[in-house]
Amino acid sequence: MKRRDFLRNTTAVLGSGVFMGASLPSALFAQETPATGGTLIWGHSETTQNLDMHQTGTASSGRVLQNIHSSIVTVDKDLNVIPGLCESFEVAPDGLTYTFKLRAGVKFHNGATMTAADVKYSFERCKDPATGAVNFEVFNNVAAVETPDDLTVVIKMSAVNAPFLSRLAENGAGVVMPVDSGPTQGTNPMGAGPFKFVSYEVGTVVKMARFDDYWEGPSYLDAVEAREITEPTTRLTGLRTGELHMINDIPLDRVGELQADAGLQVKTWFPLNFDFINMNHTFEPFKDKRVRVAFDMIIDKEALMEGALWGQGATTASPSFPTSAAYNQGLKPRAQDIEGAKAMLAEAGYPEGSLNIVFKATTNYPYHIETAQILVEWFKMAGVNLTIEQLTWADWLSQCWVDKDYQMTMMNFFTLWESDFLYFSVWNSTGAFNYRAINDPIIDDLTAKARITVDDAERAKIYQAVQQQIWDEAHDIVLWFRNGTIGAQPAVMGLDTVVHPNGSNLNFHKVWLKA
Amino acid sequence: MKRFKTTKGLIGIVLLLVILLVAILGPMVIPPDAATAMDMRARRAPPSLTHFFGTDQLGRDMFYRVILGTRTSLEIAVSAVVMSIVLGLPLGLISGYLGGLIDNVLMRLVDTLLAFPALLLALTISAVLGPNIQNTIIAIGVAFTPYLARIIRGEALRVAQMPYVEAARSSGTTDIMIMWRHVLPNIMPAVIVQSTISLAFAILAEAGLSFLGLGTQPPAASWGLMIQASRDQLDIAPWTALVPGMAVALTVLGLNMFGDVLRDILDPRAK
Amino acid sequence: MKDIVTVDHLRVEFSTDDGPVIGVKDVSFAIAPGETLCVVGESGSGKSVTSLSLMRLVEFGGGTITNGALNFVRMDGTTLDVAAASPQVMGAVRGNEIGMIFQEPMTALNPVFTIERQLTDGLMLHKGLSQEAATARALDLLKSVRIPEPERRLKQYPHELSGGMRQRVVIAIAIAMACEPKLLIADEPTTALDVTIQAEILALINRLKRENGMAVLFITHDMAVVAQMADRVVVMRHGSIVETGTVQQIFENPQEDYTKALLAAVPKLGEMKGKAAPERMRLIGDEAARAAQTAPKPRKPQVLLQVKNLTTRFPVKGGILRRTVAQVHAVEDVSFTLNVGETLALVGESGCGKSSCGRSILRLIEPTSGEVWIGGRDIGALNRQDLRRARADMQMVFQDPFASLNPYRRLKDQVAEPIQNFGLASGAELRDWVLQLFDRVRLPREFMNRFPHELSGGQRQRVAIARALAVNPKLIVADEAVSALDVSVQAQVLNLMMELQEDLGLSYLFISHDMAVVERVAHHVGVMYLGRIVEIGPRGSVFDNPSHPYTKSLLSAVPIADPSKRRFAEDLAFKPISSPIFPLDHRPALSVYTEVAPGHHVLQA
Amino acid sequence: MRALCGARVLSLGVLHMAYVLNRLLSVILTLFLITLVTFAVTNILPGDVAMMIMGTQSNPEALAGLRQSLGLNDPLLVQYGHWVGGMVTGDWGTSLIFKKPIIELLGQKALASAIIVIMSMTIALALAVPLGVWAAVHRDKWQDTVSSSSALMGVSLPDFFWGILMILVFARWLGWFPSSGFVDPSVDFWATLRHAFLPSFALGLGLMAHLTRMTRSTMTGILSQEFIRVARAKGLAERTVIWRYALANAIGPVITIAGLQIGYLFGSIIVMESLFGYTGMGWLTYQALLNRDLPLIQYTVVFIAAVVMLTNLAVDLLYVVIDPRIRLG
Repeated sequence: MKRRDFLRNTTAVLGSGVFMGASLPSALFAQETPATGGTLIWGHSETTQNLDMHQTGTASSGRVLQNIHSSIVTVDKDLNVIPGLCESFEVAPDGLTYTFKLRAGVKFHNGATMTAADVKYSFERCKDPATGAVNFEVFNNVAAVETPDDLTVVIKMSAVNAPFLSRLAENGAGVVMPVDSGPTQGTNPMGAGPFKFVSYEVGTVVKMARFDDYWEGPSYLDAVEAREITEPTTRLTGLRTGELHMINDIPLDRVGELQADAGLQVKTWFPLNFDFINMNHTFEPFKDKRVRVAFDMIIDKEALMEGALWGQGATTASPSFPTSAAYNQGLKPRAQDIEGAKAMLAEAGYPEGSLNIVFKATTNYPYHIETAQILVEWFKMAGVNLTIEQLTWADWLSQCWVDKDYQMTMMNFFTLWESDFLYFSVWNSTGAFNYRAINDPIIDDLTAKARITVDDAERAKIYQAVQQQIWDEAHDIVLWFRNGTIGAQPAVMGLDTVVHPNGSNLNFHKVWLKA
Repeated sequence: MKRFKTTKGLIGIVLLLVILLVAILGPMVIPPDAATAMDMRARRAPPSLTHFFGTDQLGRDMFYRVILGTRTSLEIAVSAVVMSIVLGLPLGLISGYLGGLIDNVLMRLVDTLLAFPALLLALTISAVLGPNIQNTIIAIGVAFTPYLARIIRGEALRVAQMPYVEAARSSGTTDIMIMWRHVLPNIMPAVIVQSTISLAFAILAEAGLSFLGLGTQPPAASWGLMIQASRDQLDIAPWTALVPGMAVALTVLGLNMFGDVLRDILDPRAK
Repeated sequence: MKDIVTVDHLRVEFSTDDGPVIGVKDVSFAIAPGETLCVVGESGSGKSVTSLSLMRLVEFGGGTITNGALNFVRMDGTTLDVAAASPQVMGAVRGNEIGMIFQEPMTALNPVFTIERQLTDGLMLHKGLSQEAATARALDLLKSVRIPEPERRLKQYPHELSGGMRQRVVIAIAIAMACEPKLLIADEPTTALDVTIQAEILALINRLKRENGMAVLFITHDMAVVAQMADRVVVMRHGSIVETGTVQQIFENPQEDYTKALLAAVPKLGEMKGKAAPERMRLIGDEAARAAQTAPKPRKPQVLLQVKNLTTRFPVKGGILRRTVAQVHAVEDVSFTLNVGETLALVGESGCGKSSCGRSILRLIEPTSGEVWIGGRDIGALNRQDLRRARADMQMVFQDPFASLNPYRRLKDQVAEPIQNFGLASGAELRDWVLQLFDRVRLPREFMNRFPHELSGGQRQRVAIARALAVNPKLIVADEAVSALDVSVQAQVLNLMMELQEDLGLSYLFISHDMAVVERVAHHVGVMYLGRIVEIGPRGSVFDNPSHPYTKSLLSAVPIADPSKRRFAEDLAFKPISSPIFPLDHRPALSVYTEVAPGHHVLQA
Repeated sequence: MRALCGARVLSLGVLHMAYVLNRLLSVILTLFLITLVTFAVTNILPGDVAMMIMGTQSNPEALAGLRQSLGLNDPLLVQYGHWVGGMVTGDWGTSLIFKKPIIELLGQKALASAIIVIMSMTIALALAVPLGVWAAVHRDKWQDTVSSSSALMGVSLPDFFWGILMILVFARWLGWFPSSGFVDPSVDFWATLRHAFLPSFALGLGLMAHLTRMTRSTMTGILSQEFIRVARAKGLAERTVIWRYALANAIGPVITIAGLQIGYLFGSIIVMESLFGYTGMGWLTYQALLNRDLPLIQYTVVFIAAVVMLTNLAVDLLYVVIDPRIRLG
C-alpha cells in the first residue's frame, strides 16, 4: 500500500522545475548604485586543493581560481564564445588557423603587461604533458603557437578541431598566465583576473584582494575570503548567525527552508549538472536493449527527482545544455510502467526475481545514495533485486570509471554546452569517458560526422539524432538537471552576476556589500 | 547495597532481554519491507500516532527501522567483539604470561596496530575487499584487537604472579595448562567488562564506517547507519538521531549493568 | 583516677548486601589515664570495630553505632559522648585528643605527600600553627619517636623509609597534637613488622605512655604482645567480651574456656627447653589427639635433601640495552642437609633470603649456582621435562591461603591437579584419591565441590596442604605456611603438619619468621641474614646457645607470652639490615663456619 | 620477587635514564614497523592521486601524463627508499593535492590539532574527575548510577551528534561561540580559544566516559587504603581527605588513561575537525586518504603515530613527577 501511495503522491506534489530564480529582498534594491569596499566572507562547500589552474581538475579549486584568472575567450549568457583577454578572434575558413588580437594594456597581478608571449607560454604549458594539465587535450591538434607581434597570437592546427574555441572558454584551458609563472602557480596563483591571490591556509581559507588594474575595471569588494566549511549544517549555521555573507551549495533538502526565511537571499539556478544512471554494457543482461529499456521504464523520473533532489532540479531526457541549439526538445523521459517493464524483462528472458543487480553509488554525492534507495523499491516491484554498494569517491573512480567493474551505477557531469566534447567522449565507442563500454555504430557515425560538419544548425541536428539514439537504445538513463544554489545575507548585492553562465563557476567581480 | 546492585542487574537483564527479543522477534513480526517502505508525504515527520518515532528523510518509519535495525547492529557489534576477543585473547595471554622476548615482539606488533589509524584500515578493507557486513565486522574486529590484547596482557601479567600460579607450576602443571586453568578464568572478568564497553563502541563504529561506505548498505536499516544518516538533519529532525541514539544508549546501559552482574555470576566468590 | 574513656554497651551494625550484620554486639570497658588496655581476639572478634567506633571512623566502612555510649573526657574536662557527637566536633577530637596508629605502616602514609606535609597538616588544622611552627614541631615529633636523621626524613616520601621508620612516623602523627594526647589507639601496630622492629615500636609506645601519661588502647591478636604490653586485658570473641582482667589474672588464672584455649594455642618461646623432639600444640578439646601422639619413633638419620653452596642472585637491569648493572644477592652460598622425616626451619626477617632459598630449591626461581640433591638427583641439572616430573617429590605450601588457591576452581579440581599432571589417576580412582586427601587433612568431604572463598583461612591452608600431599612428595617447603592464620587455627594446622610428618615420614623445609613457632616444630634451625645462613644446628642447641650476634638479637626481640617476662621497657635500637645489592664485580667471601657444638655451626665474621 | 623491590628503590636513577632510552628505542622500532605497514597498505589501496585530481575528466592518456609529472611511476622499493630517506634527512617532499611542502602542512595542522587535543582533554578531565570522585564516594548508591549513566551517554551517541548539538545550541541559538573555523593563535589567541572551544567540548564528552570510570575505580581503591583512615583519624575534614589526600593518588592512573586516549582522540578529531571547519591533523589525514595523496598519507600516519607514542612516553614521565614513588633518583 505504502509504495503505491508514494508513487501517486510524489507525482501529485511535483511543481514545475525552477529556473533561475532569486527569492527576493535583493531584487527590490537591484537598481541601487553599487558601493565599493568590504570583505565578502564566503562559506565555500569544498576544499581547495592545488591552486595551479592548469593542474586543477576539481570544481572547488576552479570556483576560487575563476576570480584570479582571465581567459582569452569566454561565453555570454547564451553560451556564444566571446572575446575575453583578446579583442577579437578569427578562424580561418579551413579551420586550421586561429588568430587572436589581444587587448592592449592588460595587467597581470605582478604589474607586467600581457603580451602574446604570455599567451604562447600559457598554451604551451598546458599542452605539455609534463605539466600534468587537466585540459591538455584541448591543444591536441595544435601544431604551433606563433606570436607575430606583441598583441597577436596565431595558432596553427594540424587537423580541424571544431570545438577548439569553446573548449578554450571552458575551465582552465584558455587562461593566460605571465611568462615563467608556472612553477609558482600551485602555491601563488597569478593571472589577470579581478582578484589577487593573498593567501591560502590549506583547508581553512583562501583570501583574495581586489586587483585595481583589472582590465574590466576594479571590483567593488575590497577582498573575498573563501572559508572552507564542508559540513552542510555548519555552513547553514554560519549563514544564519551572520558569520558568513554567503554560502554556495545549500543542501537541496534545505533550500525550501531557507527560501522561507525572509532574512536571507536564496538563489537557485539550473543546470548545475545532469545525472544519469549507467548500465555496464559488458554485463550480460545489459547487452539486451530490452533490459535497458525496461529498466528505464521502471523509474519515475519526476518522483525520483522530488525524492532525491527535494524538487531542486528538472527532469530531462537529453543531457544537452537546455538552452543550447542541440537540445532535443522532442525527447521526453520514459513514463513509469512497471507492468510493462516486467513483461519486457520476461520477454528478454529475465522473469520476476531472476535479476540480481549490484548498484554502486558513491558517498561523494549523498543524493546518489538516496536515489539508489528509492530505485531499490521500484525495482523490487518489478521483480528485480537491486543491492546497493556504497563507494568512496576514490573507489568509485577506480572501480567504475577506470576498471569498468560494476553492473549499474550513476554519475553526474557538469552540463557541458560543447556538444562534441559531451557526445563524442561520453557515447562514442572510442570516447575517453565511455566507461559503460557502449558500442553503437550509429552513434559512432553521427559523432564522427558532426566533427567535420561546419554548419552549426546542421551539427545541432546531428546531435539531436544522437540524443534520440541514446534514448531509443536506453544506453543510459538520463534523469535530470540539478540546481545550483547560493544562500546569502540581504546585504550581498549583485548576486545575479556571481554564477558563470556555465553554471558551475563563481565570479565576484560585480558583487558588492550594502552598508 | 546488594539489593541495589541486584535491582540494577535486574534492570540490565530486562533491558538486554527486551533488546534481544526485539532483535529476534522483530523481523518475524514486522514485514521486512516495513523498514524500507517510503512515504513521500511524510518525509521527516515528527513522532505521531501514525509514526511512533517519526520518519526519516525518505519518509521511512523510524519505529520499524529501529526495530528491524536491532538485529543487524547487534550482529555486527557482537561478531566484531567476538573476533577481537578471538584474536586478542591468545595474543594478550601469551604475551602477558610468558613475558620476555615473545612479549616484547608481540607488544611491538600491538603498538604498531594501535598507532595505525583505524580509518586507513577501514578504507583499505572497504576498497580491497568491498563494502559489506562481513568486511565491516573484520574492520571493527581488527581495530579493536590491539586494545583488548593490551588489557588482557596486563591482566595476565598480574595473574601470572599470583601464588596459585606458582603453586600450579610447582605441582608440575605445564604452561599451557596453567594458562588454560588458572590464568584464563581469572582474567575473564576484565575481558567481560572490556567486551561490554567494546560492544557499545562497535555499534557506533559502524556508524562511522558507513560514512566511508563500509557498514550496512542502504536501504537496509542498522542503528549505526541511521545515526549516520541523521547527521545532516539533526537541527530539523532531531528524532532521526535520538531514536537510534536511545537504542544504542539503552543497549550500552543494559550491557553495563548486566556486565557487573555477569562478573558476579562468573565469580564464585560472589555466590 | 577518673577513667578517660568509658565504653558502655557498645553495639555496631554494618549494613550489607544481606541485611545488617553485627560487628560489635555488646561491649563495655573503661580506660584510666596512663593505662594500657589490650583488646585481644581473633579475626572477626570485633576488636578493630571497637577501636574505630571510638574515633567514629566506623561510619566510613558502612558501620553504624546503634547502641551504647562512648564517653570520652576531653581536654577541657567536659565529657563527650562520641557516639552522638557531630562531625565537626569529631573533626576537632580526632587526631587532636585521640591519636590512632594502624596496622599497615606500608600503606598508612600517603605515598604522594612528604612526611613533613603529613605531619604538619594536622598541626596546622588543630593548633592553628604557622607553617614554620608546624615544621619545627614536626621535627620535634620525629626526634621524640627516635627516627634517625629526622631533618632529612621531613623532606622524604614514605617509600623512601623502611617499614619501622614509617610506623614511627605514624606514631608521630598520632601523638602530634599535644605532648599528652589523652588517648592513643593502636590497632595491631606491629603485626606487619619484623620482630626486631616490633620490639622497637613496642618499646617506643611504652616510653611515650610513660613520659606523657596517656592512655593506650592496644588492639592485637598476639597474646605474646599482650603479655608484654597490657596493664589490663579485654578478650573479645564474636563481637562480645569474653573476659576482662588484669594482665596477670588473664595469663595466670584465666576463667573462661575460650581464654584458656587461646593461651594454650600460643607457643611460648623457651617452653621447649630441654625437649629433644618437636611437640604438638596443646589444644583445648584436642586432648585426645594429643594423647594419640606416639612417642617419636627413633629414625636412622637418612639424608633427603642436600643443598650445596646454593647461590641465587637477581639481576638489576639498567642501561639502554637493559644490561645487568648490579645484582641482588638473595641467597649466598647456602649449604645444609635435611633428613627424611625431619623439619629444618629457616628463620630470619623479611628480605633475608629465606623464601628465595626455598624457591631456588624447587627451581621456581633459577639458582645462580650450587647444587640441590634430592634422593640422589641433582635438581639443578634436570631439563624441563625431568624437572616437571621431579617436582612430584617436592611440593610447596604458600603463606597466603587466599592467594594460593585459584578462586575460580573447585577445591577438588585444585587438589586433583597435581595427580592429573603426573597422570597418576583418573575417573573414580582420582575421585577416591582426592577424597582420601580431604580426609587426611581433616576437611569434610562436602567441601570438595566448594570454591576457595567458601572456606576460612585455616581450611584453605588445609586444602593447600592436601594439594601438596597429592602426589606423595618427600619434601614440602612450607613458606610462612601458618603466618597468616589466627593463633588457634595456626596451632591446628601446625599439629596437622606434625601429624602428617609422623605418619608419612615427610620432611619439611619450614620457612618462618616466628621464633616461637619454630622452636615448637623444628628439628633443626637455620638462621638467615642477608642471604646467608649465619647459624645452623639442632633446635635445642641454637635456641639455648645462640652464638651469632644476629641470632642473639633476634631472640632477644621476640615477645614472650608471659607477663612476668617483660622485655620492652627501654628504647631499643637494633642494627638495621643492610642492602643485599652489590655491583656486578662484587665477589662475596665464601661462607665459613665454626662448629660450636655438635652439628651447630656459626658463620665466621 | 620481594627482594627485587628493594633493588628498585636503590638503583632508581640508573633505571630511569635507561627506562626513557629504552622506551625511545621501542618507539623508534614501532615507528619503523609503522612506516612499513603504512607503505604497504597505501600501495594496496586501489586508485591513485592522479585519478583523484582529474576526477571524471580523467582519461587514460591524461592520467598517464599526470602520473609521470607526479613521479608515481617509480618502482615501489625506490619510492619507499626515497620516503624513509627523506624522512630522516628532513626532506619530506610535497603534497600532491595541495602542492605544498608536507612539512609546512604538518606544522600548521599539528598546531591546530594540538590546541583541541589539549583543550578537549582538559575539559574531559575537568568533567570526569569530579564525576568519578562523586561516584566513588557514593559507591553503589544512586549517585554512582547517575554518574556512570551520564558518562555512558557520552559514548552512546557518536561524536558528531555532540558536535552538531554544540553548534546548534552555543553557536546558533545562544550565539556564544563561533560555529566554525580556526584562528591562528599568533593572530588572536582569545579567538583561537573561542573557535576551539566547541569542538573540544564535543570531543571531551566522548572522552569522559572512560575517564570517569577510571577515576571512579581508582578512587574506590584508594579510599579503602589505610592512609585515608589515617588522614581521617588526624581529624582532617572529609573534603580535604577526598580532594587532596585521595585525589593526589588517583590522578596518576587517570592521567595514564588520558594519555592512552590521545591515540583514540586522533581518530575522533577527523570527524570533529571536518564538522567545525577546524582543519587540523585529523582533517589532513582524511583528505590525504580520500585523495590517495600517498606521500601525505604516509607522513600524516607516521607523524600521528609518533605523536601518540611520544605523548604516552611523556605521560609516563609525568607520572614520575606526580608520583614520588617512581621519581628520578
